Amino acid sequence: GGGTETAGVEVSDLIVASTTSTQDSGLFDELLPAFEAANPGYRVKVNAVGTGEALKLGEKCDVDVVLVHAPDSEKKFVADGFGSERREVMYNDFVLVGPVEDPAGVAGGADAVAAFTRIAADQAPFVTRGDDSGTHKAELKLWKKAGLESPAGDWYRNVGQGMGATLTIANETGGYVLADRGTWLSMKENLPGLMIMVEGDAALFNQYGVIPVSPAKCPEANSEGAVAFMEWLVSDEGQELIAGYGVDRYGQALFVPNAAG
Amino acid sequence: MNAILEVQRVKRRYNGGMALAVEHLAVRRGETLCLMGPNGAGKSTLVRVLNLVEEPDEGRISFKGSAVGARAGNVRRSMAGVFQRPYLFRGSVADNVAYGLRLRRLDRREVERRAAGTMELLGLTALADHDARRLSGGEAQRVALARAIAVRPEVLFLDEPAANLDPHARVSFHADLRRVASRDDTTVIYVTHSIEEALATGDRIAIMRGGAIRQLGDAADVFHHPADRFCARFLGCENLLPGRVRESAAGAAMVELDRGGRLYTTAGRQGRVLACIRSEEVTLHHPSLPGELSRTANRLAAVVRQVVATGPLHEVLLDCAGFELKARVARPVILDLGLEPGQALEARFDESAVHLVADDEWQEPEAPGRCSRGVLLGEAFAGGEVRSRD
Amino acid sequence: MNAILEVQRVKRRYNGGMALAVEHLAVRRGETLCLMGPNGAGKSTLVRVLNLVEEPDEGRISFKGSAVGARAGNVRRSMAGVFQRPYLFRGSVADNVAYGLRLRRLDRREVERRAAGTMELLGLTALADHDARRLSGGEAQRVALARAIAVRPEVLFLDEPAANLDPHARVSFHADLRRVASRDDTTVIYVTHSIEEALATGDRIAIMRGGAIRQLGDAADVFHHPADRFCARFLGCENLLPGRVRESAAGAAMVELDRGGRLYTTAGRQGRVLACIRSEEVTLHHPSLPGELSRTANRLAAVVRQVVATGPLHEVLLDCAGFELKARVARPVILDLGLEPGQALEARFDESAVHLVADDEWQEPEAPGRCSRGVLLGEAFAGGEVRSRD
Amino acid sequence: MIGESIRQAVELLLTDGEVWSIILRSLQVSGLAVLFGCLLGIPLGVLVGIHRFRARGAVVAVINTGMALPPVVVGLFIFMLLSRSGPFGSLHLLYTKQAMVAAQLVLALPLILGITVSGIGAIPREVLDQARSLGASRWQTAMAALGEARPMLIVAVIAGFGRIIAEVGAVMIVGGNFHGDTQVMTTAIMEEVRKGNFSLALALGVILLTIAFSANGVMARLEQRAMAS
Amino acid sequence: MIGESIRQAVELLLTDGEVWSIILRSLQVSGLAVLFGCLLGIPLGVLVGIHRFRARGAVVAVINTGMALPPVVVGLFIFMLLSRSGPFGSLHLLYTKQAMVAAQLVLALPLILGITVSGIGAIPREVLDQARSLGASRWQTAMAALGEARPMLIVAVIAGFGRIIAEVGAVMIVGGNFHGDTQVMTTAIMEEVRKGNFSLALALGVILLTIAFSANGVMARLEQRAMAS
Ligand SMILES: Nc1ncnc2c1ncn2[C@@H]1O[C@H](COP(=O)(O)OP(=O)(O)OP(=O)(O)O)[C@@H](O)[C@H]1O
Ligand SMILES: Nc1ncnc2c1ncn2[C@@H]1O[C@H](COP(=O)(O)OP(=O)(O)OP(=O)(O)O)[C@@H](O)[C@H]1O
Ligand SMILES: [Mg+2]
Ligand SMILES: [Mg+2]
Repeated sequence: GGGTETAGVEVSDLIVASTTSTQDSGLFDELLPAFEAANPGYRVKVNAVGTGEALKLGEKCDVDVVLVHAPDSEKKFVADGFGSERREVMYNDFVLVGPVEDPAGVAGGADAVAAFTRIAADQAPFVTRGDDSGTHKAELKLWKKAGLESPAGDWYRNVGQGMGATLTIANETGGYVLADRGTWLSMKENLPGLMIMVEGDAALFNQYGVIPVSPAKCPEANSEGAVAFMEWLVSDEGQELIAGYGVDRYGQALFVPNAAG
Repeated sequence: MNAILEVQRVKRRYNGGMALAVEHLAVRRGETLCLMGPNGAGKSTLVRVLNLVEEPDEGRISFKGSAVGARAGNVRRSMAGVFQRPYLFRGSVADNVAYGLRLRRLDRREVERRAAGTMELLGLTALADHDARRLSGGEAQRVALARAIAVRPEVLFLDEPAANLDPHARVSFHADLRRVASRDDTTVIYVTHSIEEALATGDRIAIMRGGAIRQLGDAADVFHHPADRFCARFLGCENLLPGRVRESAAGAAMVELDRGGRLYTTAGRQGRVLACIRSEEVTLHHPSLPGELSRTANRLAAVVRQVVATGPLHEVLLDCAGFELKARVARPVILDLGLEPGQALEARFDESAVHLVADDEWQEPEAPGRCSRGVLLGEAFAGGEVRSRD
Repeated sequence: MNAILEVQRVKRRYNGGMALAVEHLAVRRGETLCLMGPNGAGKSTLVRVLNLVEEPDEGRISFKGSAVGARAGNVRRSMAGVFQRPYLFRGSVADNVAYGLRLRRLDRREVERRAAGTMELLGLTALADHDARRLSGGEAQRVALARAIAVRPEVLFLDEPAANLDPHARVSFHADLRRVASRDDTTVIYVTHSIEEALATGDRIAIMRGGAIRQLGDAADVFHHPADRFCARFLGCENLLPGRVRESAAGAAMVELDRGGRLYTTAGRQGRVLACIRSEEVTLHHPSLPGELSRTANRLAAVVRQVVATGPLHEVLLDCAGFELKARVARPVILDLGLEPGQALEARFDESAVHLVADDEWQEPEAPGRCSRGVLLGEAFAGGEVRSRD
Repeated sequence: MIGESIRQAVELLLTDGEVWSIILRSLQVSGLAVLFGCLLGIPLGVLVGIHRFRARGAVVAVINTGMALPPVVVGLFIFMLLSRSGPFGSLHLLYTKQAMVAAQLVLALPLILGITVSGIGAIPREVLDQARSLGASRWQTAMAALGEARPMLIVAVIAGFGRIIAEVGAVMIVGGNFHGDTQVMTTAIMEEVRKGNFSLALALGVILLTIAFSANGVMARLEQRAMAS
Repeated sequence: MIGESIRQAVELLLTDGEVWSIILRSLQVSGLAVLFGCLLGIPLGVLVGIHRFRARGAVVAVINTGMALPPVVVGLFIFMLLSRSGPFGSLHLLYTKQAMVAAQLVLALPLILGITVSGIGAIPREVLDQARSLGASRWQTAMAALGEARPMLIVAVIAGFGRIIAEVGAVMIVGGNFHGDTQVMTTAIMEEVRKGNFSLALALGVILLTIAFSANGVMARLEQRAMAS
């Protein structure tokens, strides 16, 4: 990106493509000022888009670094040469949310696959994001484990939208939905018809990764900044900030840093 | 009372100017009433008010004896108007002519029959399929006329309907109008600037000025007996001679002109007057032999000052020792007398040709507001008259 | 050649109809050329073509000797036009009058000065600030005139400019036009339906029909010597008597009328003719005593059939044993003769009052295409003439 | 890029039946919305255009402001009305085509109204007087005005239609983009963009424009026929 | 619901400085776009409106179709042009206000053009002839037409402005909604909707409409002054 001179320091823009869930959870509002304070040479701009779109923007060299949660796609992104390297940053978990009436009777369980099986068997309404996002991909994996290659039918509603919109639709239509905990927590207030059905299953693990775009593919990209951003995220400072985020607002951390692991 | 339309104390102001201020006007059923007057006199405004297209600021309008209020919509069905600048709707000539009929929800056949008949009448048949917006001026005017006439209204408003018609079309339109109007007993309000047209079509003539009606009466009467200086001048009376009535008997009087000379007239009036003599009433003769017999009381010795050919008639300017007199004579007279400037001759006119109006020269009431423009305009043309007095 | 504007073989078709087909027309520098003709004759179309507002389909237009092509834009600067239905732009009267001046990028002061002067001339000063879209018909027409005159064009186009003016405004406009045109040596193309107007303003008159120019000549000459039956009828010649020239000497001839009777004329022509006598050329007299002296060669014994008052003049229909004759006489004549239907008298007219045109009655060429309407219309009015022949 | 999109668009149309049903749904929803928009907007617009009443300036200002209604806000507003917890929740209209039509109607209306109002305002006042003078009732006078302002009305309808056939914010929120049920062209495009399938999104855009082009063509044809008759 | 939003809107305006800078940015971007839209669209519209050329029908059809351009597609298209890997990538215009202006220009243009064309088409042909007959050059004739079609031009501008001040699809893609940099009212609303802060989103919507209302008011005032002079 272009640079500007401020107080003697060359400041350059660093564009991050992230998923809407990361941005909308408010995490960046906490992280970015700290990063910019530590690295006065960069000014970070966040483009919050769909996961697929974020990776596409990376492919086209229109962003410098991507922060998404779709490990398989991320690995392919690096393998195809679009990203220089992938570092794991943090995870949170998915929760299976459903209508308080719980028509499929899956509330309180700890086995996500079992719950999915029940829902499919009962043909209880299920709302899927269907947008190739990390959440969508995780959901598809769960269906696969539950024995459905590609779920279909009236009960399985593909809405092709973001997490927030999908949760809203589930709330309105009384459907089950797989959501990331961050979005769920931030929107819970507005979703009186929904409650958590299943949580804590290892299968609901949601890993976030950071990938600077490949300087070879994208010579114009702010690779230095991208690497600095990645390094800072996995640094102790970054990891600590992530660990603390959301405690004061939701009573629990939204993300668990796991760069070391 | 036989009035089909009546207005009382009707006023219409525009931006403070008074465009219309008619104390009272009763339009008689079946008559043709011609409105005349200078530009801006309020003729079109009066027509629009009568046509219920424009609401007056004040005053009362009644149709067949009952006030037109909320019923305006119904009453309007009995009317049709041709505006001064008619607006033809998008579509063909036939569409336009049929418009009013369609409004009245006549059945399709009847609409077609009547539209075709009216187009025939006005020589529009060949133009039926033409785009109404792409006609010549006269053609457009005829379409507007046909559109209004087609509905056979009880009251027909025509605002300078013949202004763009060629002379033949105009004559034939007048004939058609008379025929149609008498057939359907149509009341017609006809605005025109042409006294010939007014006399050819009108039963009565109203002369307007500054929004008010200055004179109203039977057509011929208004023409021959204008009510005042303004009407006389407006109706094309070119000789206006100020004087004072000296002797006056029943139906006869002698006027002593301010500039010398005396006139005899059958008109009865007292005091200061303006003697009005239409220029075509003046005949020219070789100076009469003393004692020669003639029924004509008024004989003035005159010298020809100027002869101007103005088409069918020639305008002869005469010097009558003290004042100027204008005569309009046909070419044969010119030929016969061998008329040329400087020639001495005798100008004669009948006693009945001298009409007297009060000489309002010095107390002419200033018309209020906008009307002053009417005055201004009138004055602008006074040039001709001033000439005739110096 | 002194032509400022010249058209050659100009044609304009609309939807297949021929609106204009002028073989040749040269407008002389400084002249006032009046265009006359029935509705739809192509007058406005010719004006628009000359004004470079409308492209002809064919033909050549030259301005001051050189063809107008891509230069139309420049040439247009030398022109200004008042359309038959003038369009006033949004804004005040003053804005409109100043429009053409602003186009020419005159400086602000000059624009104001000239606009004010022109408004003064046309009696518009009091209206200067009025909304141009809310004027009376005559006021609007005056604004359009002022707008065109203000630019002092070399060529001024006026398409029925006085149609909505009151009689006084019209007379004063004619005077102003003559003054302005001679001051600036302006060439004026003036369309009108009124022969009086044409004679009052025009140096030459062109009579159009079916898109073509039927007659072109000096104003008085066209008036007195129409080229053919159509022009004669169009110019208001009411007595058209078919006959055959019997004796013919230099500048004099005797015509034997088909319906009986003979006429003497100073016009020279052979064979079948139509004798044209304007109704105002006919004078009425008591039957002449045998042997009475008179310079008049044509004296016809006649019986009054009808007398109609048509304003200044009265129309007298006469029965001349075989044919009808119409005379227009002033009221004094009526009074003098005590005219009434059935009365026998003598109708006289001078030899010079009889104009002869070829009798094209039976070989009248059918005008092509759209022009047929002109014929239709003409025929529609022939009623009056037919009457005079039965 | 465009060429590729066109190729892909043709391919989609030839091979993907789902695309056709999405197209039909788009036309159905936006067509209905614009139809209602005309039924409401044109008479109202003629009324406001013809009459000179006191609050006219304010009404016109409100209409004009309506042209700036963000689709998302309209969607949200309708959503809140139709939501289970909203005042009309019991009607179960959320995520139905009816709701989408309603939202698009709100978006199309100001445009149709606004253009109609000034179209009517632009015709000469003589039209009204001339119609009245020939005996036209109020309604017939309005019809005369309408007839004269026809070309402007066509643009009003086309602009209204254009706005809603192209909008995504409102239908996404109130329709939910349910595949096979409430998904329309624009929500499908949006979805593909989110997925990063840019060229597919462009291909769908090309198809949408083709629809709009044809719809406008049909409208122009109808108008011409109406003019001719 | 509306009352609450208005209350919240007022509160935002009073307490949140960021809202003001977002408002300014919206006005700046959409104002510039509509300005360029007018500079381009009005002369072009007058040209197409005045002249009767062979391809006119096709041109008008294309313009009308342009009214149905989905903002997302326009955004995507501009994105692909300005993308680092696109033809104009070297200009580094992606995610700048310039790019947003460009995208909105594309969206506003057909509306401004289309309404201008039919506005000009609706004035009587006599206007042109009358101007020419008085000696107007081509340019002056066009200006005369423009003057007579003024009320329609105002609607053209208002409709164009309304469309883009309210649109989110294009600016979201080409601007990126960078906080403090390319975020405008509509992208801010979108973000709040995504977060489920519906009432905050509505409050921002109320503010947006208030801006539009004021902007239209200013335009109407300017127009009146122009008319009076
Ligand atoms: N709508 C209007 N707004 C403002 N003034 C108007 C309006 N209509 C007419 N006037 C004014 O009212 C006066 C009377 O107009 P009107 O049209 O009745 O005159 P008129 O007698 O028909 O004149 P003309 O012979 O020129 O047609 C004129 O001075 C005119 O300028
Ligand atoms: N734009 C047009 N489209 C189609 N026909 C036209 C157009 N303009 C004129 N015409 C036709 O061409 C013929 C000549 O029209 P023009 O206006 O020149 O007649 P005019 O002599 O001025 O008649 P008027 O005395 O009625 O004004 C008419 O029959 C008219 O219908
Ligand atoms: Mg009038
Ligand atoms: Mg004409």
